Amino acid sequence: MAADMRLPTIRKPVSLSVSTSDRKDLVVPGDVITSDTGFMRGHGTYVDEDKLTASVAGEVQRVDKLICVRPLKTRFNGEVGDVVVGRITEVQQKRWKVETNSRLDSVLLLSSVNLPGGELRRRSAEDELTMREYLQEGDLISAEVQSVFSDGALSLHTRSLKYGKLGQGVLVQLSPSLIKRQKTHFHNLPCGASIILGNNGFVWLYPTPEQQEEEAGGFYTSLEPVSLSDREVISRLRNCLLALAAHKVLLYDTSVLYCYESSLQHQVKDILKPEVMEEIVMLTQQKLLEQEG
Amino acid sequence: MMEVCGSSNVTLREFGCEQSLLSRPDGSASFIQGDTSVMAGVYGPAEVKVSKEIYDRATLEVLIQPKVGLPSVRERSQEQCVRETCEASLLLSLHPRSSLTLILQVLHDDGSLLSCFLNAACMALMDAGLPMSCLFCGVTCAIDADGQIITDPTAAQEKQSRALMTFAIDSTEHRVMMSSTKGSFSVYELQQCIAVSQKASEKIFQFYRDSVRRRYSKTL
Amino acid sequence: MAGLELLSDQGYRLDGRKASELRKVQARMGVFAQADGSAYLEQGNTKALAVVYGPHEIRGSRSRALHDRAVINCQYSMATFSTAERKRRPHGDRKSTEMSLHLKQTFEAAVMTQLYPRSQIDIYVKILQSDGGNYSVCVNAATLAVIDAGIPMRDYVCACTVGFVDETPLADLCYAEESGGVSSLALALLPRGGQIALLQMDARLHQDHLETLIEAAMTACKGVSKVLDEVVRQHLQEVSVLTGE
Amino acid sequence: MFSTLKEKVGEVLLPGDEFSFDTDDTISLTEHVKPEKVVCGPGLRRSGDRLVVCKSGVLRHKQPNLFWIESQQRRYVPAKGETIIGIVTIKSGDVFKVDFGGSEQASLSYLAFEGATKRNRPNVQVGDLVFAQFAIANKDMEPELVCIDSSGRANGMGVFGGGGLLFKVSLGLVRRLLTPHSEIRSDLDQLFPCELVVGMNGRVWVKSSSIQQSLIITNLLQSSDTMTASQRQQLFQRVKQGPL
Amino acid sequence: MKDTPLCNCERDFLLKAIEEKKRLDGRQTYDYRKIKITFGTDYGCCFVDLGKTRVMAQVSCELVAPKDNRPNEGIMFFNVELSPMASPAFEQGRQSELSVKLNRQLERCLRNSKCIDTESLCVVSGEKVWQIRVDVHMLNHDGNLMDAVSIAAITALCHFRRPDVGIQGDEVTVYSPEERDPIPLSIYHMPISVSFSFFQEGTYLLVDPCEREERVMDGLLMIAMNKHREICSIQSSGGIMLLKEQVMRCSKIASVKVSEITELINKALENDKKARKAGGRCGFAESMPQERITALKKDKTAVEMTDVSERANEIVQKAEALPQTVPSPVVPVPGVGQVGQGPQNTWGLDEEEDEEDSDEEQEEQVTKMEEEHSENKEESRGGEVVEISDSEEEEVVILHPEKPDRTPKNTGSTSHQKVAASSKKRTKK
Repeated sequence: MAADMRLPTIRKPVSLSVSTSDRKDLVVPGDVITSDTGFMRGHGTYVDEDKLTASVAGEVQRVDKLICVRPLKTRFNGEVGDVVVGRITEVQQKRWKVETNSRLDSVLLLSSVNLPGGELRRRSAEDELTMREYLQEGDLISAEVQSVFSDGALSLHTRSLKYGKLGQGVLVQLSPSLIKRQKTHFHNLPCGASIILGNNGFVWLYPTPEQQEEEAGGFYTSLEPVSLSDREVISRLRNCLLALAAHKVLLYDTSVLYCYESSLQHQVKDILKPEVMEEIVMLTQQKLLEQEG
Repeated sequence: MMEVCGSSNVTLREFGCEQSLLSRPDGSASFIQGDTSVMAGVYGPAEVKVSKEIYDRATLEVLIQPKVGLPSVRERSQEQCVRETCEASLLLSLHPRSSLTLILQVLHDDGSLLSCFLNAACMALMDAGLPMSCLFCGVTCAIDADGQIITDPTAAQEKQSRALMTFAIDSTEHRVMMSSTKGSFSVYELQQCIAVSQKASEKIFQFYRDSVRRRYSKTL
Repeated sequence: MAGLELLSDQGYRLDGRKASELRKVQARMGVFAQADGSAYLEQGNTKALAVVYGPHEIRGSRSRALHDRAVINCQYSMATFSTAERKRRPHGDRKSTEMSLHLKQTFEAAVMTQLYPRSQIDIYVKILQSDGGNYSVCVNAATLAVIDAGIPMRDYVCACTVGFVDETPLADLCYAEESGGVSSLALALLPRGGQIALLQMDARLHQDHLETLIEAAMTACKGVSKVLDEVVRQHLQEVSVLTGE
Repeated sequence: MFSTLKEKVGEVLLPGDEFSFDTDDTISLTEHVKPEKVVCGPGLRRSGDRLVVCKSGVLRHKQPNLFWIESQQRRYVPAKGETIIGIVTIKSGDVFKVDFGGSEQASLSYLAFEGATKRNRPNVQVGDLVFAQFAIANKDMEPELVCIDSSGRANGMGVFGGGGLLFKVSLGLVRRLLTPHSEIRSDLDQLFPCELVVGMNGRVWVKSSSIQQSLIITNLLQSSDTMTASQRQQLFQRVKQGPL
Repeated sequence: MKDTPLCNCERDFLLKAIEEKKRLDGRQTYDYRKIKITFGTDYGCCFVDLGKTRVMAQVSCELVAPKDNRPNEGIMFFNVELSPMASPAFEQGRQSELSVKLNRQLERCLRNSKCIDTESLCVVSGEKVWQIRVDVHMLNHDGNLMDAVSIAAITALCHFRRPDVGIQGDEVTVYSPEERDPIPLSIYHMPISVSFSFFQEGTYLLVDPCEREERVMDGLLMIAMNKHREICSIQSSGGIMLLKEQVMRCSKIASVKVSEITELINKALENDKKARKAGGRCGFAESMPQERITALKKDKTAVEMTDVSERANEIVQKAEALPQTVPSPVVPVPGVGQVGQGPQNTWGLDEEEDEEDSDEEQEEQVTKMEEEHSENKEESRGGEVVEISDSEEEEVVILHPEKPDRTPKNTGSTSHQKVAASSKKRTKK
């Protein structure tokens, strides 16, 4: 087996000719955005001596009188309704703590999950004691943001059949800003695998289930071996996601699918080679442009 | 055997004590024996680390800080002597799952250091108002080359001595609570030293009483 | 002092710089993919790497959490190969611990920690090659890493050391100058408001000279801030083009 | 024993001092005296047929048969029914954790406030002061505080309003301040009007019309710990006359 | 063990008081607390009281091999020990942030400013030099440890004497103090640290913060200077934003404070020198506060030995017989002597006497108070009389014990002459 070793080289960014950089309003910390007092202070800004000043490096966004600066890269800022994929870090009294790539661990209350045997069942003391049987430290879940606490921590719920514990599959951790907001973040891709694009940048790839199991309450996970072909599809998707992320392409079902299609002429293991990556991403972007145009 | 008794060496150096001299600790005292001087501070009953928690009594920690450098084996063994004495006199079961910390700082060492530690510790524990079944005091005796017993020896006397013994003595029955000895001596000498120490302890206990009485003289 | 002449009669220093001239500063942001923010910075021959994680939930003892702001956790270390003599301990000695502490306080002053109650921000800085001004280089690298992580700051924090020789302040000391026994002053500045986030001085200096020295240090810091500003804007432009919708 | 105890009232006793129950030390020429009951307060303990002193201090007596040792302790040990000033350190779920200067933090349920219900929670922030009473204070259990009396009334307890200064004095002084006709209190009354809250745990909170006055009261109280009554009165007198 | 948390009302009150230029203990903004410097029996042992903050410094020396890169220079080693005695928050053996900060700042202040002639500490070049070790122990923490540490360390260094050495060929002899007088260190200048605390984003500034002020401050600026107005070290800490003007102002204040403190140190050193010359004992026995109510001192006591042999026999018996047989000396009535016939209680502590005592002492107290009163009037601008300095004085109650009328029962009872204690207490006025 020949190892493929390379010396570090300066990565050339994929340059699309549309360098309309002045189109956007870019600021750095300490830059005064406006000294007009008629504006409202949003995220990424602060007021210093009556001047609205940026506190992060990024792009200025204005909605009416509200001025925000959106940083290029940041941790997940959850909003109600966001779909997230997360990992259980701790089991506490009547709640689980979930790592969701946000500033504080999110909370999944025992009362916000569907327990097996009826949705509207009262939570008994016994349930509290057997919490670890449902979800334990290290388990992955998909969930939806139910509310946001005053300190910024998220409260999650899994009160729908599509959410719950995740079984076999691959987790890809990416920057949350690369995930495009869409109506649905659950997709059964035609290539034979399914994807959950968590708004928090956690993406879950898994073999498309045969049929939805009812009454499992979301705590049952299949342990049947996944076929080799499925595995290959999932690995290919994973590498495609990384390639797209490396070139900062927004992720949604179409972009992932196009990328998958473009990568078919290469072997799975070759996708992450810089030149292959560049080629695939170029192809994807062209396809996306065509589709748009 | 009476020549020992006639000896003028059997004296305690002048001693003094000050209580409540520090603002932070719950109890503090400094004790001076001649030039030997020790400062003691007590914290507790306070929060205890889970790893040191004892379910039915308080955890007592004794820390001895030497004047120069970091605590070494010598300090550790002295810590143990003091801790065992304190544990025997304190009613630790009244404060389960809490910690008592006794810190002893050497201010000057001119012999009889361990007994000074014990005396300072007792005064500080009293100042902190911790429940105790009895008081204790420390007396150091040295036996010099001629077989004479010197109580409360100075550093120079300690150096010339053949044997050195420190006893902790309780206030109610004047029994020996702890002993630490160095050098060689006969059984008889040991017994004589104990007797001398018991005798000397009376003086110290009387001093404790005077000292505390003086302290409360305002609220009498 | 040693026989070396730190400032020649013509006004040149050991490495040929003028008294108030900075060393060449080069930097790059976003060098690691896994970290929330990262940067690499060279100032002359001193090279440093900074990585930022967070803000995230406090790991380890939860008692460190502050209910009204984020905890900043800094670790400074020097690579074993960073100095001419191989270092035995890359971190953990008194000097490194102090340096970590200073970095921490510098960023506590600049980062808007009150926006992230009960969380933690980690800043790790490693000196890869040391040639004087370690503290300043670390601060400058860490500033870029914090910006890269999208963590709000009041302003850039720029740091620089200055020395004082023959009644003349020397900007941005290199190792030879630092060890040459000059009185040196390290200063971290928020350039826009002229606020000093950290000030540290060693060796004797008459009170009357203090002002000139601080003045020189502030000017040097502003010089550094220009370079950092360019780096950040460049980076911003590149990345925002890519994510352009 | 009763008589020997009584003889010693007002004297300084040390740990280890004992009183034996045997009545033969008092040779009574009259009839045999009935063994009397003695109630031991802080600092006194029964051990077999003896009464042992376990703290240093002055022996005090209260009719009919209550004896205790008054000492100048600084560390507080909780006792049921005592009211203290605590600092809220943690809000977790249904309880607040309160620091009161003892060996562990006490818990205070959010329902233990006047008029509090599951919906209507009291407004308490971390770092706030509460004046509360021990409902459980037992050496083997976590102490528990409440801010209501048995009839559910606040009765002066609850969260402190803004302002004022908290400071620490010795437990002995607190007890002196809280005696029904405290001299210190009446002396203080003559000085300035002020709001004073005294916790049994040695914490005192004071609020008066100006910062200066609060500071003066704080310092007066802290120093009166080690003064005799006449010294204190002189000092107070001087403050009163002083050009304030 | 955790420190008591700071409550919101304390924080608010302190900040408000600072705004009104009032401090907890009645000081003015730029006032230091009372500084008291005392010395131990040894050379190089110094205690510093800064208000209630108390530290002890001890200098020691040792012959060691020099460092390779500096063969002709002695070595200075500093160790600031945060003993858990000073505060429950200090843990033993843990390198806390504060300990690193204090250690480094002291090193910077005293070693980097080259205040001690290290070349004079060289005995044999490249082989033997003196290592001077300064251990500073915290005894009570009530804020501003750094200033107390720096004063204690430099005073102890000034006070220290190292043994003289003689070199004959390859042989190095260290002379004991009896053989040859020990030699003081050569000290070029005395750097002293002055701490400034900043509040409300640098709007307010206080000198010498106490512990509670330290807990609400935003940050600290430490400036070490000597009396020649040379800055030896500056260090800012805590997340504060300083302006250049503030630094300059602080350096000006520092130079004034430093010259005051230097004078105080010199006076203390001189007094100690005089006392030592006079041959008086200058140990702790002397520095022990005579007039504190909580302090008690007893002169040399003889232990009565008449019945020792009996007791010894008794012990022998005990060893053989059962321990219960011991005639247990239960104290029937506490306070009165017991089994033995010890000497008379030497302390006149009958209640009557005591009252007399306190009456007298009250009178003394009054005059004292009045004195101080007038002093305060001069001192305090604005006529705020109640300053803590004098209420603190109230603690000091003089209860002169009766001259002990010891019955010379024992042969060993020696009369001990008390040396008039030269009170080394001075207030900074």
